[in-house]
Amino acid sequence: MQTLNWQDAVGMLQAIAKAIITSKPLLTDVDAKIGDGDHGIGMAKGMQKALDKLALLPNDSNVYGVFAAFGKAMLLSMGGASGVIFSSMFLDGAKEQPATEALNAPSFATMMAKGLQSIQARGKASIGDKTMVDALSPAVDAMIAFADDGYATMLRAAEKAAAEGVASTKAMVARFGRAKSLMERAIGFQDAGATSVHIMFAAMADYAESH
Amino acid sequence: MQTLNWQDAVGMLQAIAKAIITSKPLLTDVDAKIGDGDHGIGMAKGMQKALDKLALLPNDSNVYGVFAAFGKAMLLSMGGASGVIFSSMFLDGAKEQPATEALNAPSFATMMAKGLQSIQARGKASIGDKTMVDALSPAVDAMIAFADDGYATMLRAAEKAAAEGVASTKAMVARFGRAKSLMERAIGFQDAGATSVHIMFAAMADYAESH
Amino acid sequence: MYKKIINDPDHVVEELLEGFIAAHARYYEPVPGVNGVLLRQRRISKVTLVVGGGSGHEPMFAGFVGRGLADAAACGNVFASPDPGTICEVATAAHGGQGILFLYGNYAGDNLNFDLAEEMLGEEGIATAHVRVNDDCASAPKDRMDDRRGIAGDLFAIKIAGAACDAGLPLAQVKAVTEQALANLRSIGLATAPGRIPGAASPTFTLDADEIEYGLGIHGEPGIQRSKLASADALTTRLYAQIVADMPLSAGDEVCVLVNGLGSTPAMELYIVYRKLKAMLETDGVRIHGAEIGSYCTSMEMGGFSISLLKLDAQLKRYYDAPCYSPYYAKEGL
Amino acid sequence: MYKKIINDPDHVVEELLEGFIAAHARYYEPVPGVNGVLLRQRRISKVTLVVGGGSGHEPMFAGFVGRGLADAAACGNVFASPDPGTICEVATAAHGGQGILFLYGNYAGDNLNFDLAEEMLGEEGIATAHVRVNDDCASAPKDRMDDRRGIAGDLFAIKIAGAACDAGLPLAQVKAVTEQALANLRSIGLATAPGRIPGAASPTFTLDADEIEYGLGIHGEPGIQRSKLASADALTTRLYAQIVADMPLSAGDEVCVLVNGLGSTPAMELYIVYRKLKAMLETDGVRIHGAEIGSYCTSMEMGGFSISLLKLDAQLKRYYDAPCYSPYYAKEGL
Ligand SMILES: Nc1ncnc2c1ncn2[C@@H]1O[C@H](COP(=O)(O)OP(=O)(O)O)[C@@H](O)[C@H]1O
Ligand SMILES: Nc1ncnc2c1ncn2[C@@H]1O[C@H](COP(=O)(O)OP(=O)(O)O)[C@@H](O)[C@H]1O
Ligand SMILES: [Mg+2]
Ligand SMILES: [Mg+2]
Ligand SMILES: [Mg+2]
Ligand SMILES: [Mg+2]
Repeated sequence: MQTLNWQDAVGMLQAIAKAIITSKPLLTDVDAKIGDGDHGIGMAKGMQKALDKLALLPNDSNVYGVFAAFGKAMLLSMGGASGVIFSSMFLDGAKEQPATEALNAPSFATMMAKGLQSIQARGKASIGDKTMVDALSPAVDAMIAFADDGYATMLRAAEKAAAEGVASTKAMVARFGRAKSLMERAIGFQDAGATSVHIMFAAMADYAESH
Repeated sequence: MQTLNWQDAVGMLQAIAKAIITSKPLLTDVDAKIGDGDHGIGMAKGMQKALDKLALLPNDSNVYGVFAAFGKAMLLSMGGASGVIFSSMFLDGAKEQPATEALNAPSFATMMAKGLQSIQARGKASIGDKTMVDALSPAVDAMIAFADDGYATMLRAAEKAAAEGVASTKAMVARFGRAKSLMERAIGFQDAGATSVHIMFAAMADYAESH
Repeated sequence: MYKKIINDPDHVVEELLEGFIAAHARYYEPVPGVNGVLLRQRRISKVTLVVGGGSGHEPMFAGFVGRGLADAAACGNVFASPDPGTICEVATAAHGGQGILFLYGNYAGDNLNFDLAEEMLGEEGIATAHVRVNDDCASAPKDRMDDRRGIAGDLFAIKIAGAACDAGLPLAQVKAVTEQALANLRSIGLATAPGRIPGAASPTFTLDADEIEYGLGIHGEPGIQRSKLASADALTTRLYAQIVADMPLSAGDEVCVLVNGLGSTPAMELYIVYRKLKAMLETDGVRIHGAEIGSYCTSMEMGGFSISLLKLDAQLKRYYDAPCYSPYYAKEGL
Repeated sequence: MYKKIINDPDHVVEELLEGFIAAHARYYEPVPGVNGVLLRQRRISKVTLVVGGGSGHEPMFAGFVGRGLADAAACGNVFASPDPGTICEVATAAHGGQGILFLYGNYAGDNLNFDLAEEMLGEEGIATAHVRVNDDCASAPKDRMDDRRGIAGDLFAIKIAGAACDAGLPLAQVKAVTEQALANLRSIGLATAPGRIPGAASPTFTLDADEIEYGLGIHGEPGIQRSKLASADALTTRLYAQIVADMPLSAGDEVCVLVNGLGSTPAMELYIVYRKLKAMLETDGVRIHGAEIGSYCTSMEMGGFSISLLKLDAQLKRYYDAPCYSPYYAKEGL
């Protein structure tokens, strides 16, 4: 996969959605440890709505439109912190972009970097705060670093970076979300949102490698 | 023990009260099977109040007064079906009786028979209805039959009759109390109130045999 | 021993009432020496309504002492009728001179104790009468109405009786109106989890992970069938069918509805039940005049719910619509 | 899967609201297409109060839409903030033209979604403001007030804000009064048993037979300490001490008190807690002006309770005393 066209975008986002829906129990368990145990439910619901949206989306060839629609469907169906945060990941980097029929890897990386920026602007979380930013930020860095090597390489690198990010959250005290009231008691547990980010990048990397 | 004086009456009623208090968990379990599981709690509470009453009772030598005071303390502290029913057992046969310093076995049997009568007048239960009457009625019959053989023999006979009465309730469908809505599902379980009656007679028989 | 936020299991009722009367001191006063709750601003030129029964069903009974509701409540130990002394003290303190109607659930214990209290009050020349709530149509067949237990429908019985007292009816008529309410009232419930009596070592019954007790009583008395859990809609359909088999409803009838939680069941689930019940009533052409959804008559953390239907006639509707106020049941005038 | 009386875990909120609005149709109307509750007879010449948050805390939030209370509630999924689209729809439907105050618990999710909604409304020229309830003094130290969660004290915040709106104050002043209420409001709770989210395979946490979670949040967020169960009096003493360490009270102060059940805890236990709390306040010379005892802000069958204290000043007292009516919170005028 050299560039991402409308079909690819739909396929890749479908793969993300299915991976998250399959991981619903895992995400819920992870969130239950130090949060309120609903992360899997909210994410799966948002992904289902986004899948429904994709199924009805008219093919206008604009790749950004697919990401924006996917994010918007999440935003208007999920609620919760993750609704705004995770929808921004797809929506905020894609909205108001000029229509494109084929997205190359560097543009994709730029889109995701904008999403991350917006997430940090809204949520105020930085690296080390035990949130999904701890997975997304290194994943975006990796994408930028490997953008010239094409989708498969770039996304696998991002997936690995996200995995390391997830692992890094275990040692952290939370500064955002429900886990922050736990203070030191949160140490030893990974962040639920970061876990979702990793699952998403794994799905993207798999998709890119097989398409 | 040929006749029962004030001290004996207090001692015997104390023995009854302690036996019931000790059996609280058993009675509660029995009631839980087909009733609401509070029989042990109510009985133990009434017995504690009756014990407290006995501890403060001035010795006016009147034996009937001891039984009436015991029954009254139960009536005013227990509530529940068993409050009225079980207090009647002691109160209704003893109240409005001429003062007596020594109660012989036949008079004791008569007192208990009056109590039974009153219980049946109030509660409308007959033999076979799966209530405490199924233990008390044969016990009273046995007391009357053995009244001339003195307290020990009379009360042991009553205790045995009560035990058989308890056993007989297992085969019955309940017509009173909370178990009646169970219909056939009550079969196989003994009645809680009958169980209490047997415990009381066992305590009385033990007391008579050792005094 | 199950976790309870209490001090001493033998004193839960005294402490509960102390807290209850203090928290709502604007409305209530205690009855010295016994477990009772008395309305402060009770009217005297009307029949006095005294309710009562075992504790552990909070807010039933004390929570329905109020303007347009009961004048006083006599409170027994957990799941045990109050004793006759308590009933007499409470009734005497509340009595406004026009006689007393006792309204309580039809249980052996309550019947015996309230009867004894009525005897004692009669000896003092106080006119009394009683109505025994027997709304639970799962507790005995229709030809044995006198054997049926009272459950959450008590709420409607108190509402109607209280309004009838306030309307100035004499004792015999208040009793007649209340009996008419009961003739038109049916309830049935089911449990998903048992109650926990303070001080008791084990719950009032046990259920497997997928089991419910269908038709059970509010003290954990076993019901008419141990069934499997089903969807809210399926359970509601079954309960509704059982009520209308017992008290037929026709198109054009008007009813009041109560969906009562037994203690630990979230309001969320009660509303999901109501949603289905309403749909079925609408299908049958029955109009819902009023709906109460909440845990009004509980059973010590029991899980589950009951449904009650009160079929209205012109008179019952008028009394149902009368305003009332207690901390647990407030109705604005219409 | 825990026993729930539901149909489909993915549709509990829709079905709950359908039942809720139908049951209280005299007072409420739906907001087409989204999960919201709108007061029917809302006044238009005043600031509009919109509350909201995750579902699963019933009767909070929708149950406090009413006369003298909130004008509308935006309802999220169980334990998840409503999305910005829902908030906008609800707010727009409720808006009376004098601006909107959003009042909700201080959680990351709610903050993000309500902020986005305010952005969207601002683009349409609607004046908005928000106050985030942060009464839980166990959720962060005093120097990090902005990190504290909102729990049951929400009830008092809604009461005061609703009365301030009704008094005709402009938006900025309604906000200021509500902030003053929060400055004077502290809560803390403990759990004896976890909540159960519909569709979740396991409870929100687990506790040993003699354990409690002290200081926990209303979504089952772990508290500040896992402790042993103790007597009601001992637990209440500990919670009270923690509140007054955070918000000192002096002899002569007046407070309103809320003892809130988290779901499955019987009213009996809440009143036993109140009894002790009252005794301690009296010892400290603090006057109790009003007391609410009940399960107002629940957590899906969670066992346990919280205590909230609202320290009154003349203004807060006046707004607290204003009459209000919702099916869950009715106050007669004084
Ligand atoms: N301010 C924030 N910035 C970035 N991510 C956040 C922020 N707050 C929460 N999150 C992420 O959201 C996740 C929790 O999501 P979820 O459980 O769905 O929502 P909620 O916390 O409302 O229950 C956390 O694990 C964290 O990764
Ligand atoms: N009408 C009655 N006549 C005689 N005994 C009765 C009657 N009703 C109930 N009982 C007795 O009372 C017992 C139940 O007592 P208890 O559990 O203390 O009261 P409750 O039924 O009010 O919970 C039954 O086991 C039965 O023996
Ligand atoms: Mg969560
Ligand atoms: Mg019993
Ligand atoms: Mg009982
Ligand atoms: Mg959540």
